[in-house]
Amino acid sequence: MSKTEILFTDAIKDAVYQSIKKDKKFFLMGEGVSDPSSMWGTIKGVSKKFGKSKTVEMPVAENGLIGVAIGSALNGSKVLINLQRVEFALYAFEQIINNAAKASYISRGKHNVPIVIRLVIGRGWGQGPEHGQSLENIFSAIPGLKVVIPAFPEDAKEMLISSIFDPNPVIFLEHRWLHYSKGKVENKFKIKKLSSFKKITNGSDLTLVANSINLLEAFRIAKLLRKYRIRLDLLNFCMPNPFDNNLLLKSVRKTRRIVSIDLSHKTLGLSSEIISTISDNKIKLKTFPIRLGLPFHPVPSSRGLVKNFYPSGKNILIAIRDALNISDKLFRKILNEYNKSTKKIPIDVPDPYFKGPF
Amino acid sequence: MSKTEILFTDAIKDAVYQSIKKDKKFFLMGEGVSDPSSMWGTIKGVSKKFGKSKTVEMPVAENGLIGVAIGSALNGSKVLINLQRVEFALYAFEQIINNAAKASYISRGKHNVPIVIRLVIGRGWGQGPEHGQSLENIFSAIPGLKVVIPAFPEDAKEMLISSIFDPNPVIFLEHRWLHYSKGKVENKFKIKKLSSFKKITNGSDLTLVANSINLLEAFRIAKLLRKYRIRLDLLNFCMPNPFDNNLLLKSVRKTRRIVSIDLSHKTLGLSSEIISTISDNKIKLKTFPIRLGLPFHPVPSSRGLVKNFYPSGKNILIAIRDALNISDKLFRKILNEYNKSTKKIPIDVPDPYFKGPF
Amino acid sequence: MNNLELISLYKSLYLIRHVEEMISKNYSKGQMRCPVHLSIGQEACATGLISNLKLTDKVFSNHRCHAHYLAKGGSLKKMLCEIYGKKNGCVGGVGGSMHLQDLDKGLVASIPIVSSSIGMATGNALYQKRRKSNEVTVIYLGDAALEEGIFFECANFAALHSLPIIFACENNMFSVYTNLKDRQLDSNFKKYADAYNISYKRLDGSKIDEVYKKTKSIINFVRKNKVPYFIQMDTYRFKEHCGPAVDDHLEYRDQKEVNYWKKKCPIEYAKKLMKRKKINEKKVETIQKNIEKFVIKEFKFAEKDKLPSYKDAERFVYV
Amino acid sequence: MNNLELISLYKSLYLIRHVEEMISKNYSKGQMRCPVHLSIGQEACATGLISNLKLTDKVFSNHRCHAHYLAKGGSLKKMLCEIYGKKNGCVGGVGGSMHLQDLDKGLVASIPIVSSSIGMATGNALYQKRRKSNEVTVIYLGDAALEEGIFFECANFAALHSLPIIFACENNMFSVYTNLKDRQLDSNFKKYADAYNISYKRLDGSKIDEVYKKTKSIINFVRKNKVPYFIQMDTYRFKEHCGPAVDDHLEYRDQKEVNYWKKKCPIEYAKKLMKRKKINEKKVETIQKNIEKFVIKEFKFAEKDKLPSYKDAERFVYV
Ligand SMILES: Cc1ncc(C[n+]2csc(CCOP(=O)(O)OP(=O)(O)O)c2C)c(N)n1
Ligand SMILES: Cc1ncc(C[n+]2csc(CCOP(=O)(O)OP(=O)(O)O)c2C)c(N)n1
Ligand SMILES: [Mg+2]
Ligand SMILES: [Mg+2]
Repeated sequence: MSKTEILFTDAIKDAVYQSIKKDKKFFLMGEGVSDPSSMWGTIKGVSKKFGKSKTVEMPVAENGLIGVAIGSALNGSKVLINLQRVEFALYAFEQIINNAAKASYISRGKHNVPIVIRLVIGRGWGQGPEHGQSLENIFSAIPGLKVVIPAFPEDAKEMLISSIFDPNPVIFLEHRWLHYSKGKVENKFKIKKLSSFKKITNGSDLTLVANSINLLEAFRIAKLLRKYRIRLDLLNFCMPNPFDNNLLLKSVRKTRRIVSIDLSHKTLGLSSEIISTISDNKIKLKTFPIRLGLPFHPVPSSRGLVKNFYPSGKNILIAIRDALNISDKLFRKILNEYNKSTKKIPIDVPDPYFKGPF
Repeated sequence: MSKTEILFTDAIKDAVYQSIKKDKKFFLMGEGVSDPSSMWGTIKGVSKKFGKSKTVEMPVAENGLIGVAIGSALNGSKVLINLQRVEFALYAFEQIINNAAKASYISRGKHNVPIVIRLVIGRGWGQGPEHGQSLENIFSAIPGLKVVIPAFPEDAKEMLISSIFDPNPVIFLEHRWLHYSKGKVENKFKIKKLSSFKKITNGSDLTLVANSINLLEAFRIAKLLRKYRIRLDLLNFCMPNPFDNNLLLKSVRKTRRIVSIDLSHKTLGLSSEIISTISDNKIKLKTFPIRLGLPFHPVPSSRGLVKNFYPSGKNILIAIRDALNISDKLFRKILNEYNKSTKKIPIDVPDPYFKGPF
Repeated sequence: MNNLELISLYKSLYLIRHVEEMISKNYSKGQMRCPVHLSIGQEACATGLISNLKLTDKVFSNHRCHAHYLAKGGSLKKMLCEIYGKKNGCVGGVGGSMHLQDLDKGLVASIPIVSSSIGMATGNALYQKRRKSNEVTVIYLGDAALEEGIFFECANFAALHSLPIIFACENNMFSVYTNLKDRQLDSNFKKYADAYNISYKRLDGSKIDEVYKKTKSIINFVRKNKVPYFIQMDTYRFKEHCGPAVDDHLEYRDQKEVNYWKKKCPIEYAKKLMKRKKINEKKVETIQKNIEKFVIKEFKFAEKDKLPSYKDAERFVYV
Repeated sequence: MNNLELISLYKSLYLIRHVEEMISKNYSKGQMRCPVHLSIGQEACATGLISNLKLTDKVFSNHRCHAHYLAKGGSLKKMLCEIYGKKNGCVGGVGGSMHLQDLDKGLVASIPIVSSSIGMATGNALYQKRRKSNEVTVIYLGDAALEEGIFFECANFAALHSLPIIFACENNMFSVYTNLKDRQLDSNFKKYADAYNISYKRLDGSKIDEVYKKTKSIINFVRKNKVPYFIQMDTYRFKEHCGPAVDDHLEYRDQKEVNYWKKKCPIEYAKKLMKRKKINEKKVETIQKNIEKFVIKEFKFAEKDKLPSYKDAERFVYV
């Protein structure tokens, strides 16, 4: 298993190029699919190298676009769709929910819709109310869709390949800031079974659930806490839909404490399902479960306004303190070390830590 | 306060006619707004009586339609939009989420969007995967929207009036089967503050949360159980968005037991938020919270396939038994009485009980 | 069009009409427990065009899909079982009357959300073009479907990529109870086709010979040149929008207009054609009888077929 | 167009150009922390048309809204504060550069989702019509906006109800890096207007005199007759799609084409006009200097203005 340290964007590119090689029926579709910006460089050169045989440039018409992708996919084409921001997909909810999500069900499995819809999500540089949402909870509430959320560059490649070769429609949510991160990535093409959770660190004190950019922060914190002999079972909640709770329940049965972080609003966020699943399964916790996430208002543009908007490393540490009843003294020490280890940077640019390598 | 026993549909009609009288700037918009079926009779005669001054007939183009309604409403018109089924609104998610929900936020309160979007939801007569959803959990995950779900005819009138005169965009979800129900309804025009919960029966044994058609079943059960000295705090979860949890928390602090019923899928349904809110507020329950709702698959058409799909009265009773540890003997007695009191009817037509009067 | 062709068209027309009449007649027994949108009056739009298609050509439809399904050779048994909500339904009872499909026969999907199947159909045509296949795609749409934006999005795409797709528009001048006049400027849809430089033809959708002959050459043209085509077929729905009855007492449409179109009944028209061509009336009666027998048999099967098991309800959410 | 008018138009043009250049110049300092879509090259489309509007007429815009906002008289101070994410921004910093609005001046809303503001604008025109007001509504849209279905849905509605709305399409031939050729059949948008029997005019969007004069009579026509109108203004964006720089090195557009349009620069063109009309060059320089001073002042204000308090972030979700 040879790995190379590459950028998240290159991991995506790897997945795309290797999928092209692997399956003749795979192609890309999207607004600007052949343009020089190439989705943060993730599909760079595809159009030049393969031309129209692998890329279909689209008018700016998202519902039609997804409809066309579904129609092609019904015939066994695998289609990768690129949309620069999750909000553009709102035009296409009709096709996504009525057709993509239900074609297999209605046809009793005769129709497959092997499309992947890459959507860029999340915060950054004043994107504002209509360019900064993530909506993973909404997609996860629709039976028939798969929702995949990579965090590490390794995930990006592995999960994108697995999504492309999955016969179901997959919503693939890429956080804008992850594009700058680096990490060791498997060179070879490999299809792995997608599952809801991936264990990142092993520990029996507390289950910490996060995904996407929040997972990177959670990872830093898990590593920091290990020094203080606080061991977290850190789970990457990388496929919220369909939701298989095995790994989660196993973890919580062990730790009996949980903190769960949402990318989106706390209200009706993924953590609400996690907490409910735990109680559905009658698992007694030692302390109340804690969820972190965005307050219930749109994403403001100004950095002044987002000051308390996103869950920070400090918020996560406080939640863990509360769940574990960490003493004030110890907590101050931990927080101190955390603050020292992180650089003071503006709130609207990615923490250098997020760049990896992981 | 004089009340008259009328149909749910007439309660809606009352609300519409009285609102027309009350506010010159109020009008109706929709596909078939002037047709003889008049949305189950709920807007019967409006077009004939008032003509184009109060009704704007629309082409079949939901996203445009909602956009036009928003644009009119920005100027202070109150607009009532009728869509025959919730699924048609999927075309309009772009306008609903990007513009209706965010106009006030983005304009710092200068824009109001006083529109009400009536959407018919729910089960009945083989409607199938694209005509039988409810999606209240999805609308409730969007900050800026209000989501209102009437159950009794009285609600229908009171809540529709309050929605029309609310300066925010309201998604008004009417269960198809409620249209046949009857109940005592206040004659006068009255605007009441909309709130998330309404207490239906008072009791200290268990909190039962339901809305729409499920509330009627829950009400029947609450009445039945009272004979056995089991007293339920029955809450009508009639405005899930925005979510004010006061009454809920008060109730649960008293009963320390809860069963919550979803109209939609259990997964990421409203009950998941209820359960999470309770644990956010560190309320210790005596038994695990229980949620009921639809399994995670589309709504099938055939009555054969929906056999176990919707939560039944029996399911609710079982949940209550589990939450309260009711003895087998007593439970058999209760179930027996329940079965006797209900008529054996096909699964795809409304229980005669649902017709009221309430 | 020779006599054999005409007879074969008549068989299709009569099958559709008779099945729909039987649904209408038996609906009140309460065993077909799903909404039904009958095609009575509009049969020639389905039969005339689809009879010119090859088995491998693909058809997509909407809520009013019975005629398209039957004209494309879809199994009547499976259709009725579907409407009855039974196990042997073409989609096992999950869909009901508005989701008919028969993949073996090339009726790929029917979607009851207005215009929703246009995207899928266009994607299918893209697939055909990319594979350099010789198939064509037909998407049936009502007049109201021309009001949804996705129609224009797809027309633009089909024109831009020169796809072998036929937009087959059945203009019955109504969307539910709402007159076309209240929804669009006028009833000539050429303007929409022109916006994308798409070839256009307007046909009398009541006349099986006209539809059949004209669409034959259109289909050949599309197949050869791989270009989109818009066909407007003016027609009329004889029954209510949804359900088994007639609703003209509601007075949403002009009784004169109703009478005008009833006189143009596609079945009667086809009969006249056969008469003119001296096709033996006895023969026609025999054909009808045979169809009727067949239809009764399939109805009986559907009535007796089992309900699907609730355990199947949770299958196939994911592949 | 007399000299006073021309000078007044030039002031608007120069203000827009200069503000945009200053944004471009200062963006790299990292204090304008939101995406910016500059209007450099497209100024005459905004100024020429909007200068003919009354204060009470309403304008709706899209992601590229700076020029429309300024031409309609929107406060520069509030615009810059918004782009700087500051407290005195026109929407208090929640929106950033793509959500400019100034209700007092009739710039009702800018929405960065392509075509999304068309619905609101059409609704505004419906309101005007129902109230029998004398106002008109202008909706600015890019060439790509004609690909979204909602444009057609609203064009149909506006035509059907005969609403006083002007679809002001700025055709800069690109959607981000994608050429119009790859998205639509050709660059003559008359076909779309024709589909709804909407009057249409194509203008050279670089020529302030042409835009000003022609749109004056169009606006009068719309105001008087309460009908929709489609104006296509061909134009060109000089900078990159989003951001402060030039991206022609990426070679997504033909250098010859770039040069052709740069020669047609609307500011230079207006200068030539003034020269021809013998307007004193000194006077022009003074105008420019005054504008520059004003702009610097507002930039300084914005730079120094406070960030909004995070406590305000949760306000106004509901009224
Ligand atoms: C998106 C959407 N909006 C509304 C409806 C409700 N509806 C069902 S059929 C129909 C009429 C469609 O008219 P047309 O397309 O002309 O077909 P016809 O019924 O006349 O055959 C409408 C509005 C729907 N199914 N989907
Ligand atoms: C629905 C939607 N799809 C895609 C985008 C991404 N996007 C932002 S601007 C733009 C180009 C729009 O082109 P045009 O309308 O011609 O305006 P221009 O930028 O040329 O002024 C695109 C595709 C978007 N904002 N909204
Ligand atoms: Mg019709
Ligand atoms: Mg453009």
